[in-house]
Amino acid sequence: DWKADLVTSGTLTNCIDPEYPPMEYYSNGTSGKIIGFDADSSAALAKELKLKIKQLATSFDGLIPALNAGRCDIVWTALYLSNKRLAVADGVPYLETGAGVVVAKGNPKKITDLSFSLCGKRMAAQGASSNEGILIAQNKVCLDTGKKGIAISSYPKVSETVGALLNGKVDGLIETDVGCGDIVSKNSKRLEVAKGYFLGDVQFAAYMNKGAALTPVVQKAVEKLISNGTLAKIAKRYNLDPEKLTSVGAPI
Amino acid sequence: MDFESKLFFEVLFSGAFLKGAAISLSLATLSQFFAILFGFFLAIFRLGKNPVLKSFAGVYIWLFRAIPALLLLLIVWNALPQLIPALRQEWYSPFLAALLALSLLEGAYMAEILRSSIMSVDEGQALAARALGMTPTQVMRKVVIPQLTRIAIPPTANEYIGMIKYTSLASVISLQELLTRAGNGVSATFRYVEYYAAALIYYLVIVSILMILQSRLEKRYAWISTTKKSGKVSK
Amino acid sequence: MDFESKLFFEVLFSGAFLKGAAISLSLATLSQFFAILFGFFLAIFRLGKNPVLKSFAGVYIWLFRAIPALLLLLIVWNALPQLIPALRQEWYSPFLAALLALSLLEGAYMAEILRSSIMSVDEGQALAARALGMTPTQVMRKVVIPQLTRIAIPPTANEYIGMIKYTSLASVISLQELLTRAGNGVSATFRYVEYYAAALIYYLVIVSILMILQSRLEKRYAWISTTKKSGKVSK
Amino acid sequence: MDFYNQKEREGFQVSLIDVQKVEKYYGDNHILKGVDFKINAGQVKAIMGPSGSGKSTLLRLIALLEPVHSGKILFNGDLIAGNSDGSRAKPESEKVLALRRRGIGMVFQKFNLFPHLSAVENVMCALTTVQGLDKKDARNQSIHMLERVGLGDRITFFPSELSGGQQQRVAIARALVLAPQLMLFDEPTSALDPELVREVLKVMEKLAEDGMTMLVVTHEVGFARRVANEVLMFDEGEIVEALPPDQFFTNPSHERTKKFLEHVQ
Amino acid sequence: MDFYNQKEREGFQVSLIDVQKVEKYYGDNHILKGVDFKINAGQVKAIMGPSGSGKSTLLRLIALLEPVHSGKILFNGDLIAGNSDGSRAKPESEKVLALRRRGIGMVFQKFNLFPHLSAVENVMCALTTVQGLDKKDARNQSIHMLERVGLGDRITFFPSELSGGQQQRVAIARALVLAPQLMLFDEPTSALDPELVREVLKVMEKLAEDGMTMLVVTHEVGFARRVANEVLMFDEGEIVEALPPDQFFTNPSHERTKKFLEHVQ
Ligand SMILES: Nc1ncnc2c1ncn2[C@@H]1O[C@H](COP(=O)(O)OP(=O)(O)OP(=O)(O)O)[C@@H](O)[C@H]1O
Ligand SMILES: Nc1ncnc2c1ncn2[C@@H]1O[C@H](COP(=O)(O)OP(=O)(O)OP(=O)(O)O)[C@@H](O)[C@H]1O
Ligand SMILES: [Mg+2]
Ligand SMILES: [Mg+2]
Repeated sequence: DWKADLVTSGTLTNCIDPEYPPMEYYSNGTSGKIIGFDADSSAALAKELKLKIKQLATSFDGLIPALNAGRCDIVWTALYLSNKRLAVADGVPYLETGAGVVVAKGNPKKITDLSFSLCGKRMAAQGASSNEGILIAQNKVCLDTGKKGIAISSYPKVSETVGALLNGKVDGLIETDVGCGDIVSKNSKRLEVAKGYFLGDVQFAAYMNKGAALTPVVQKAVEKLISNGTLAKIAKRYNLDPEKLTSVGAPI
Repeated sequence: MDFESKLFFEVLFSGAFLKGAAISLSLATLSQFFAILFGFFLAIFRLGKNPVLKSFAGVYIWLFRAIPALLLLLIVWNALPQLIPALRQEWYSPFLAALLALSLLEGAYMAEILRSSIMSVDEGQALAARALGMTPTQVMRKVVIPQLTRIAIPPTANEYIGMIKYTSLASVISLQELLTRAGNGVSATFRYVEYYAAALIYYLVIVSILMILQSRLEKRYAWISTTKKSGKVSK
Repeated sequence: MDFESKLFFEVLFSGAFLKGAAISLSLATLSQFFAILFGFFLAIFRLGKNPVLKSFAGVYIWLFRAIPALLLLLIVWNALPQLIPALRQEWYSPFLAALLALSLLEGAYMAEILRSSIMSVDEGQALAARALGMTPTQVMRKVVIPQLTRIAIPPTANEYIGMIKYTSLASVISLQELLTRAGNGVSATFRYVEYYAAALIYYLVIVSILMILQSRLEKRYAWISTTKKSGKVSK
Repeated sequence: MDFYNQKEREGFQVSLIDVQKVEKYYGDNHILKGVDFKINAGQVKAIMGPSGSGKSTLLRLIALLEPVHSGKILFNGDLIAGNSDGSRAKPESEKVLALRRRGIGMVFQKFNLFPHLSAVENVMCALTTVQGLDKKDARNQSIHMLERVGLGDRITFFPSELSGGQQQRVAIARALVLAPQLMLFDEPTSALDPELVREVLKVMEKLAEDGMTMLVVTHEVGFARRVANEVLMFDEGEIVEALPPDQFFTNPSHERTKKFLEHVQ
Repeated sequence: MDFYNQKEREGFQVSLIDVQKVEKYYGDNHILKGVDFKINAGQVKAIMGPSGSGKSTLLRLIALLEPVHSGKILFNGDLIAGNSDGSRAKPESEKVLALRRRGIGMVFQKFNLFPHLSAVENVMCALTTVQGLDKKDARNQSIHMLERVGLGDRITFFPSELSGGQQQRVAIARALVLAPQLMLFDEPTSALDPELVREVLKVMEKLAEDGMTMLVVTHEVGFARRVANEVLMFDEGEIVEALPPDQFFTNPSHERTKKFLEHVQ
């Protein structure tokens, strides 16, 4: 019985790292409610399961240890779905996303795609993200084809990559399209999203412990929340494209 | 990006920052207190003759100087309750877990500081005190500790101030102190100048108060008769 | 989640970890070296009679003890190049920026440690050395420094070991050292036990080596004639 | 070794302290090579001898500040150091020693004042800590003792603010104020000015008259003559001669003593 | 104040050191109250006086270890401390003082040996650092000097491993090895055993014979008689009497001296 396994009976505890608007952040910057697409969606999930929601703010390195140790039931905080992660945890995808590039206003370095226009450029990425992986792979392609490589600098938080771009340390930063939109909306005078062709083939997922009784329950509930339009409403609230909600509760 | 002073003052006097500072300060103070306690006994063990205690202290200091705080915090918060069921209760809060981890860790550092302070007390001092019939405990309390304190104050103040900033690591076990709050704000708004400037003000105030306390303590331990006005302390 | 020893060993001997450890170690070593240098002069200034230098040292120590490392790193990396165009060049790498920030910061801490060590040297020592005709510099080099070293070794070793772990903060300016590498590995795979265990092994090895060096240094500064076999050091 | 020839005072027949075949090593250095003597209650013995001969070491052993290697020391007939058969001894716990030490006072060659306490606090310190006196009584006694050594106007000064002579006088007051059964003095006047030496020696003479048992390492011939019941000549870790002062200073039998006395007188 | 009556040796007419109206305060304490005297090259003067009278302070001032408040000190006719008009003086820079100090050696009441250096390194230290001798020569000279004070077998020992007497002898060797023009001794033998006192005093006598100018705080009457050209009686920060030793010890005029000598002799 999955209800017996809850950390606190009658409550769904979500470990969340509230440093990634519009997905999760504090309502007034440093305090107040944790809001954002993930926060609201997990709350909707709890409601669907007839539970109370508890958002447990935990910085990134502590998320999965807390899940494993039974400090929380679920980690719903804008984590990508990947095979490596699925080897140790159950994932339920909920939103499609893709990489975008933010550049200085006017795109002076002419970054138009995630392939050869990056060669010879200086790019910032959040460390160990899939986006960083894209840069590393493209760097190899650049070098293999005799072009200049990409100078990649990795920062722990998105806000620091923005700082590096604003201070001219890099020519562009790579971030999920969701993140890109948020960054530009807050720095509209100086930054813009690079236009051109960009990939869109990754998904955000909520994670549960491997083999948890909760996993199929969450999977079913998320499917329902997507089909009944609850998540679409939340997406609109945060200027996200409801089209990107995954219709298939695919790989686990 | 211009400096938005309105945002700055808002942040500076926000409840979240005040609460964050209170958590930093109380966590650091308690951790440092217990660390001094642990560290003192570890130092005594290491300088003493009992081989079991001596090697225990040696291994402890070795291990806890090596282990990164982040890792120890994760262990204390996530792994320990699996071994000790009592810790799964509500009362075992992130604050308590952080207090445990930071005290254990800092204890190893304080042990080394106190060991060197004890060594700096002249041997003749303990000899004279023992000759007066004091027990080892009395020698410690009446003669060695007052003298080592003088030497130990500045490095201990160092550790304490460092600890106040170190508490930010506890965000990994969902404790939200000052610097974590600032980081949250920056992530939400990308206005790092205002948020970090506000945090810096807090740190400057806290450190100023501590440094005043430190210099008062040091004066108290200067061992000059207070009746004298012009203190000639040539060096 | 079982412990996957294959992954553990892979990580342990991976180039990324080795490189990360090399960065931690070299950054910590260089920062500590410069910090001792700065700190020494700051300590001398603070103990000296020149009022300008004295208050400069006081303000420096106050400010740099208060400022969080994270913030100073961001300032040195992002703000400083805006003031000093030369720093916008390629050669101003994250490593150099981190070295600058950590040396400046740690200098304030070392100043306090060295000040207390200098104070612990008996006044009669400088008196006798001056009477032999030594200049203030010679008194420092030949008499005070060798004696303060003994007292300063344990807290300095503390700082150095702390510094090795502190270098992980430099990840905010895109320097990827040991703990950052481990964190990256964890976020890519969620396999934190293996990654952090591998990092811990590195730290244990590094700290063991440092502690051996420390105890060698301390023996060298025990001031007992080496000809004697049974060292009686009663306390 | 039967060179004992003590003026035994009436009423004091028990040996207060009895040192038997005591040996001491520092590493491989053989410092004390079988030291043997006793002091009856009320007696005063003086020790003379060259530097490095082990005089201070012997006093530290009697004060139980260091363990004997072998041999034994009896205080009031009780074994306080070493094994009863005089064989190689194991060090005792410090707590036991602290209790045994309480009848014995010691004044050091170097003063070893507590730098963090003022003159009067140095003297009070043991009274309040060890004897459990209340602060006011302890303070009064201490001030009185400081006045006796001529430091009535320096009671609130810290050691670092006192001249060498003043420091040594505080150290002596600190030991005397505990009024122990046996007093050990390790060259108590060697850092004092002649004027003050006499004052301090007067205090010590008064103590002797009041029946205090004392063992004094000193090179003050006058003092030894007036006060000591016996003078021990100490050389290279051994007592080479023990005589009443008259005989010791005028007609010593040992070569070593004769040579030594040339320098003293 | 014309109580100077020096046995001036032929060939030495210049005052090597000339102390004029020197005053010194510690905070509000008036320690030296106008001290006035000179020593010609080759002369030896002894200072006697009670504890706390300021003898050590005077020596520290002459050794330029502390600034004078007012008054002046001339060395070889050159002003080394104070203003030429004797008015209130500002402290000099330590670098200048270090150079001026090089002709003056000092031995302290407390030994102040460097604990991190062995006996021979303590003695060598100034030879290599200040005089720039090469290590081998410095070592040889130092060993020689240690042998002269009877420590040939202790050269590699550290201060903490030496007895009080042994430490003081190292301190004396360390000062003597620099062979300065003027030697200041602050009770150099007060912590030494009688036997060794004689040895050390012999060294000092030899120095005096070789023409060394010396100022010695001492209570060794024999030494003062044999070696000093004049003995100064010091009390409460003033020289109250200055006489050739014969007269000083047999027929002093000042009350204070008479009283003091009662204790010494
Ligand atoms: N803690 C110690 N470790 C090793 N050797 C020591 C120690 N203390 C004393 N000694 C040695 O023991 C010998 C005797 O020293 P002690 O201080 O007892 O002599 P002393 O007769 O008191 O001499 P003095 O008159 O110079 O004080 C000396 O040679 C000294 O080097
Ligand atoms: N650094 C100091 N600060 C304040 N007062 C001091 C200091 N040094 C010495 N005094 C005071 O100055 C006076 C003279 O001290 P000084 O050491 O010169 O006397 P002294 O004649 O050498 O005595 P002794 O024979 O006991 O060594 C003493 O009363 C002492 O308290
Ligand atoms: Mg001795
Ligand atoms: Mg003196």
